[in-house]
Amino acid sequence: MDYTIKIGGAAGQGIATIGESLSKVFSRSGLHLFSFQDYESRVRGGHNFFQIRFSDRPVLAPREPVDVLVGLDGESIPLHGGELSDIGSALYDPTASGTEYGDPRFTGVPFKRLAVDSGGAEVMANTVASGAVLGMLGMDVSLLEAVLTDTLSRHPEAVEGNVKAARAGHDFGSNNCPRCSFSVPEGSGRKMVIEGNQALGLAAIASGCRFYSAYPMTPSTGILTFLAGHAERHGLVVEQAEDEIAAINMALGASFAGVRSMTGTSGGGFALMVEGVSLAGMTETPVVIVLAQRPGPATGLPTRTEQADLLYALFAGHGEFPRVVLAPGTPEQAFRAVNRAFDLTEKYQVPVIILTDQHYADSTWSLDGVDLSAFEYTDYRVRGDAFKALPTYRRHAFTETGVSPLAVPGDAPHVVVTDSDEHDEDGHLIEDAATRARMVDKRFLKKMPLIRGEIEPPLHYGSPAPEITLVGWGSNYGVMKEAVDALSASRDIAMLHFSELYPFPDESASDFMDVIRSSKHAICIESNVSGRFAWLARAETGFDFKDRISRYDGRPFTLEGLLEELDVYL
Amino acid sequence: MDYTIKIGGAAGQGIATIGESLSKVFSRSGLHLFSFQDYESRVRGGHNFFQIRFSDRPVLAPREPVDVLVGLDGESIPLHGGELSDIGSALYDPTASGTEYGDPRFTGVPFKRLAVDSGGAEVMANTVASGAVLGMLGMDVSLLEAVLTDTLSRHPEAVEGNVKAARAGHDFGSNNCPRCSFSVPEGSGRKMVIEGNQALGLAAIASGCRFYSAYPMTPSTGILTFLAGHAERHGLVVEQAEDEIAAINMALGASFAGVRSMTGTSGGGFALMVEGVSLAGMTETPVVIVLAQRPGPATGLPTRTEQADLLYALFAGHGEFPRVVLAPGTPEQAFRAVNRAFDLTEKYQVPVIILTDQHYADSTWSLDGVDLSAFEYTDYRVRGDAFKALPTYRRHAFTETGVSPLAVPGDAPHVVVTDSDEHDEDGHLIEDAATRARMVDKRFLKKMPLIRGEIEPPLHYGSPAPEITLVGWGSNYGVMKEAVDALSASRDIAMLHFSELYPFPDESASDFMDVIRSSKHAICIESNVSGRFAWLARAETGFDFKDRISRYDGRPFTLEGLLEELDVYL
Amino acid sequence: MSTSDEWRGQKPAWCPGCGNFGILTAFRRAMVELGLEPHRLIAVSGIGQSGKFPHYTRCNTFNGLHGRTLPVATGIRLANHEMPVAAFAGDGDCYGEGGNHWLHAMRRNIDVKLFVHDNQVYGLTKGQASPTSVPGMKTPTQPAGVLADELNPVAVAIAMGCSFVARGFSGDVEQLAGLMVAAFGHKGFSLVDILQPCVSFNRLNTFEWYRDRVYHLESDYDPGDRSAAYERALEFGERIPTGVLYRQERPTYEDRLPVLAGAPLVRLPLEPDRLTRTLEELY
Amino acid sequence: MSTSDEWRGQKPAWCPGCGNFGILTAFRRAMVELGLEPHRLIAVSGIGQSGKFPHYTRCNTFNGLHGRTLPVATGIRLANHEMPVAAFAGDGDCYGEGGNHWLHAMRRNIDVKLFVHDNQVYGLTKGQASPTSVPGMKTPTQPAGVLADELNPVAVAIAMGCSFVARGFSGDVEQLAGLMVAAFGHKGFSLVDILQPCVSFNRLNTFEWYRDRVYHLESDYDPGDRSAAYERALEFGERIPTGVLYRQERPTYEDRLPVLAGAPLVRLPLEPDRLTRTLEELY
Ligand SMILES: Cc1ncc(C[n+]2csc(CCOP(=O)(O)OP(=O)(O)O)c2C)c(N)n1
Ligand SMILES: Cc1ncc(C[n+]2csc(CCOP(=O)(O)OP(=O)(O)O)c2C)c(N)n1
Ligand code: SF4
Ligand code: SF4
Ligand SMILES: [Mg+2]
Ligand SMILES: [Mg+2]
Repeated sequence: MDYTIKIGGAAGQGIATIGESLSKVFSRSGLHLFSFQDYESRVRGGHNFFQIRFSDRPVLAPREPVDVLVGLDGESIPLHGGELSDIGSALYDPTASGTEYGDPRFTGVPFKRLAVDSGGAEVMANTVASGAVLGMLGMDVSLLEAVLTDTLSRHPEAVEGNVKAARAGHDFGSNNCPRCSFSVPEGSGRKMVIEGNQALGLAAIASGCRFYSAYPMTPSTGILTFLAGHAERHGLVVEQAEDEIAAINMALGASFAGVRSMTGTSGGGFALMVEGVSLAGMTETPVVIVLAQRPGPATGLPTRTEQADLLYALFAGHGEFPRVVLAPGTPEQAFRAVNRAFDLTEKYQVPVIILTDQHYADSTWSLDGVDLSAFEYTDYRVRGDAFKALPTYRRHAFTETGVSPLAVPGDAPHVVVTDSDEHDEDGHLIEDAATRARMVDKRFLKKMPLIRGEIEPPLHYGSPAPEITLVGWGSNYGVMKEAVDALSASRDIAMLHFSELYPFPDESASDFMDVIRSSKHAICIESNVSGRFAWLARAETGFDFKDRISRYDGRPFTLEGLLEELDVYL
Repeated sequence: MDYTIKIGGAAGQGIATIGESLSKVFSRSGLHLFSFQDYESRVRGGHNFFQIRFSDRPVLAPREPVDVLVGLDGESIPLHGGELSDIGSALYDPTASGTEYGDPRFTGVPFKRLAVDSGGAEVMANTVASGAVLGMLGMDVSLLEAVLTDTLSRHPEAVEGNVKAARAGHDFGSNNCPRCSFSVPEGSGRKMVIEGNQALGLAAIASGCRFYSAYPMTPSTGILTFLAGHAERHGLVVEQAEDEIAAINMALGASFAGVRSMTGTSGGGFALMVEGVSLAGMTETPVVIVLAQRPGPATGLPTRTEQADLLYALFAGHGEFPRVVLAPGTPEQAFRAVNRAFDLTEKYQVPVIILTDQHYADSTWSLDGVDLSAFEYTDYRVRGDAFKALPTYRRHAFTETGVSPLAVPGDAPHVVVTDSDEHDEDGHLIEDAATRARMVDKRFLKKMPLIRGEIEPPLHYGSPAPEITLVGWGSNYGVMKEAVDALSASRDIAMLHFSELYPFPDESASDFMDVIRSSKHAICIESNVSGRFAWLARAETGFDFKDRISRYDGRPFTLEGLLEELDVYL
Repeated sequence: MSTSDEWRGQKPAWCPGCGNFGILTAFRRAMVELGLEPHRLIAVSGIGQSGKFPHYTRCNTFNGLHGRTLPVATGIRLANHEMPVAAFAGDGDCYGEGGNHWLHAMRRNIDVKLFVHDNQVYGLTKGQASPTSVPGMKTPTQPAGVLADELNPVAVAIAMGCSFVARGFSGDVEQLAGLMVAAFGHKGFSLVDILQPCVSFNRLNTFEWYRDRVYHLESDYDPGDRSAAYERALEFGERIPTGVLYRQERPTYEDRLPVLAGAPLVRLPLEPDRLTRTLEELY
Repeated sequence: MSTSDEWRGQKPAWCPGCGNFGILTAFRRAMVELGLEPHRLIAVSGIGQSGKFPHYTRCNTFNGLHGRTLPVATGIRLANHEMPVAAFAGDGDCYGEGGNHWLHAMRRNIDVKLFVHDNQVYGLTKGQASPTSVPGMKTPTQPAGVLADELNPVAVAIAMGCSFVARGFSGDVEQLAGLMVAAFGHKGFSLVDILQPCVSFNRLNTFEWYRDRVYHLESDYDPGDRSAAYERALEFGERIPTGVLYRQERPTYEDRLPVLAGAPLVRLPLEPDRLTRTLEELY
């Protein structure tokens, strides 16, 4: 069983509410799901959709055929009617579309009228829609009732009407879809639903983050909202800064004062943080930066997806200093990436950038749960009595590893001094060549190999010695993995997924470059036009990807779309 | 003949004045010269020096042995006394150093007293020093007198005293340097002296630049000062912006309104321009950006030199769009680079970055003159009647080349519309995938090969099929060329100097990669720690430079220093 | 001469009922009243609901980055000081991201007309607090309410010596159109801060909220008195004055720049010969 | 308790005679008077001659980027609101490059003490005009003289409702030390704009120029009167008042932030168990 539901409508019509309710129903039933969103940069009107795929097996990527289409606006049927699968059916609102479609696959539903007639109110039309979908699927309405009761816990007066609307919709869906032949099996155990951005926020809290400063920018705003909403409970300060320059400098100030801190933005805001990234490099102040990519240049397509900022992230900031760039593609990878980001930034005192994109940020996945014990926490800072016990203290002392003691100012009579100018071990500015060279050796040459040693090789999935190797990174994880699954029966195929991009994994410590070099086709799959990763790989390994699949229209790869592109190699 | 003069002193003591006077004397005598400066980030005190090398043959790089050392402060002799050549002599001020040195190579000169005694004033001590140097060199003092008269043309009352001081110094130098055995031949024709930053400013004016906005930042400030000083004469607006963000956005505004515009900064300021670079990419607004490198990260060593920002410049800005990166190493290369920058940015409507560094910016060279007819000027814009004659106008029209007509708003009843959001041909914002993809094709895929076709291969100098090839870029031109000259007699050696870095020169259109690949040692010479160019070259060609020479203490390569490093390959 | 139709642009993507529609109506009316033609105006905007404004009328347009309207507008004026330039910004855009440019544009007195769509909230990014949001207002990113005091744009503008400071209300199209005409009539930097209800995200400062409070400055009010203007500017609570709060004649930046005394830069011919003298200075 | 010697730092690289020396003397005096110990203060600075300040005394120091003192200082205060934080900035640094942060730090009323070394010029980069440079002043980058009007920092601060606004003069060490003590005594954001002669680049606003003009605010001057304060703040010409121009008690940002009601962030223990509830919300 592997069904896709698409809910289309204008901004402001609440399609996300329908999507979220249905997602909860599926996940609480123990089913696996993956959803993603397609929306315009406006608040009301236009045409958006929310697409949920659910199954009794794990699902990780968008598919094209739609099994249930719900159209709240007039554009849904004309735009997406053709996407219906062989067994697919659509519900649409005849009032919104202004016409009745003759096609038997499309059923007109007077959502608002049903809501009112059932004893609810017009605004509950979306609940009718959710109920109708469950009816079509042959699923029990009680699941939705429970979800509504929970979601509306702060508005108990609204529960009854919504439950009635849900039932009315369910009845309609059950009785008015003659073609419907869906069969949804029982799932096992309840699951949670988590959005990409929520996973990042959660992992930051679990990693001991105490400070998050940011300026709103799609698609990173979800992190800000999530953390702001949970700040009091978890003892975080979440600060909306006046601009992104302030955001990163605040994060550095908080880090200097002794707490783990993070900031997040998208490409345009990251541009404004670039000088701060370099400042983190020079002052060796830990900081985690989430860069959520969207299509550029400039404002570009603010609500769409792209992977064009890899090299931008890699070289942002003047001068030379080590950094780490991670690119998780799923919530589980994000938990690990954020946790490692905090660990690495505190251990080596270098900035760590987490590269995501809109497709990751706004998608949701079902999870059995989150294993909090998997989060590691080592406090590398010198504080309190340990700091007091030091006979002397030099913030930028030369050491074997290049890493100097990072102390919490105020905790001991020693002073903690750092400088954006080149400085001596004490942190005071210098002009001489010898100290400069030693500081570069310390910051760059000594730390770099140690950091590289921490980086994990790409995930190798599929055939151990593949003929065809799909190579990619970040949010393309799911679609690549499913493509491998789809083709494994007939083909010797594998995926190498990089979620740790820089320092580039050491090819002498793992066999991934052998896999690539010995594949007949090593195909680099990226959501950008120029092949940023392919370029990086060539710079680091000399390997030149002759085969590349690119998508750069702002939309994510779908399983069918990728399989079609792969066809020429099969 | 190839002598080096070093003038050492504290900031504020006027060593640059001495250096500039002597430079004019030499260049007006028809001699060739190269000078560079070493100074601290302070206004008074500390220790700086100004070093001039002059010869009857062209000279292009710093050398280490000093023939005449002038010390105005107490530190010059202890710091630089050991640098004297076999025939070298030093003058120092015994009052400033507080001691008299026994060494016969060091002569104490009471600069101030001589100034006063000769009928001048204490402030003319520097003129005494200049005169003394000429005396030691056996050169005529009348040359200096003429220079003083010209330089002081706005203060005629000061000329007489200075001339007297010059003569007194000259007498002293002629009579008190028993070891002096210099012999300076006649040069031919007068020459001019030009500083790196002046060459950039001059070329901008000659290329039709009408607008320069910048925020002061060493080592780019010289461009701002030069252009501000010449703005009225040449019809330019030179605007000191409130910050670098404003600087680049003003330049883009001016360019949109129809004039050629430029901005300049260093690494930290460029960080703040990064979003604007991306805006130029999206709106296809021409702009030239000078990025004058200094050692980073962050504030680093503000008055020193480094070449660490190549990849930073190359990937600055989110999203994908073409750009050009040029890196001149001499004034002549700068004339050409700036002129080409304006031509390419206007022709292809992509940002062009000129990468220099402090060593280039603050150095001076002698030139026979500037051939103004070598500057090319093609106006690619649609203006006035030509614009009026267009039946319709679409700012971002799809064309064969990807280049759309760039019109001057106001000149015709058509409106000119552009947007930082993804847009249609008219410049209005869009959301659909198809237009997005076509715009990327237009901006990136169509233009990129055309721009690449314009890029010149590196300059190949020396042996046509060398065993040893020195590969480098930007300001290392002079020192590499002189190293080739020094070793050519005994070795099969050549240099490949890249002054056009991106798009990377097409290896199929020229034989430079063959030269590199067939050399026994292809040595990449860069003023940075990690080998930014070497990395770029590998990404673009797959070639991995096994041999690299790096300097990253903030100081330029000297000829002797480079030759010593090359020794292991010989 | 122009007609309202000539100033009609793309179909607005604003929410139905948004205060921005009133601004658009007032603007088109003002343009017709001024007799400006669409190709003889350059509109600059940033990013936000306000940033879309120029697309919804029709004129030369540079829709640039969030927060960066004023430097772009300044560059345009310096390159062509014969073209009128209007800048459209949001409150977040102008007083948040672009606050520094705002201060310095006022210092320069560059002849740009700045219209701030002040909805006291971040509209396009869905409801976060802006610099003018009222303290205590709860938003998804300020769940405990806005903690900082609100910025009073007209008071700061007067303290900066901004040469034309007005406040309008998008629900009072007639007055607003008049303020726009006055701003274009003024020689120098002109700020019109426009109270603009955001019906989707600002539940506090609604049309009603504004309507209950706004009043026109008295007909005998003297906008030339800086101290009085400052006092009136501080009035933002139970009563909110609208109209021209402050106005001062002083030379514009363009007037003060010697090189702009003649034709605009964009009309100057290339004169390479002048370089001969500059070169001579280097010998 | 501390002694002046404990507050002695690196040898200053300022020009002999620079007004910064007076600020340094006043600061060390104020620290001793306040009984602060060097490790119990965090100094933040930007880039410029003023940016070097913390190196020339001795205390915890974050010498960050040009223009970015205030966000760094804000981050520090939020992470540890038990530590006093002083920010040292130049006029270019604070009102030019960093103008936006300045506006918003005042809005927040974050408890940071800001000392602006206002020499009305860019010192470290050798004499370009700053936002407070007097119109007409000629510099290498303003050969026709400064064309924009100068920014009046204290007037803008008062318009922003900054909770403590003072003006000092580096030639009046005694008063200046007192203003510093008062700034530290005030709860909330405190601006002390310090007139600081630059003997190398500012030939207009010299020691004498300032000395001829400055006078202490009368002993009965009431800094609680915002309108009067605004009037006095505008006085910058023949006569320039020094002292505390404006002062207002209002809650600091730290006070308003619910999560800072208890121990500072830097002291909070890791409590992963609290996440169980947050996770439950996702089912
Ligand atoms: C550098 C940058 N940061 C953030 C954003 C995201 N962003 C777009 S509009 C906006 C705020 C909009 O608020 P406002 O300026 O008040 O305009 P409104 O939508 O309310 O008219 C933000 C934060 C951006 N586009 N660029
Ligand atoms: C982003 C950035 N731009 C420019 C500079 C160069 N810079 C250093 S100090 C300075 C101005 C100094 O003036 P001010 O802030 O008034 O300090 P002062 O030296 O006068 O004390 C500038 C422009 C820089 N360091 N960083
Ligand atoms: S979100 Fe607010 S400001 Fe934006 S269009 Fe809607 S109502 Fe207007
Ligand atoms: S340049 Fe001016 S401000 Fe800087 S140290 Fe010298 S006198 Fe002081
Ligand atoms: Mg707004
Ligand atoms: Mg200053």
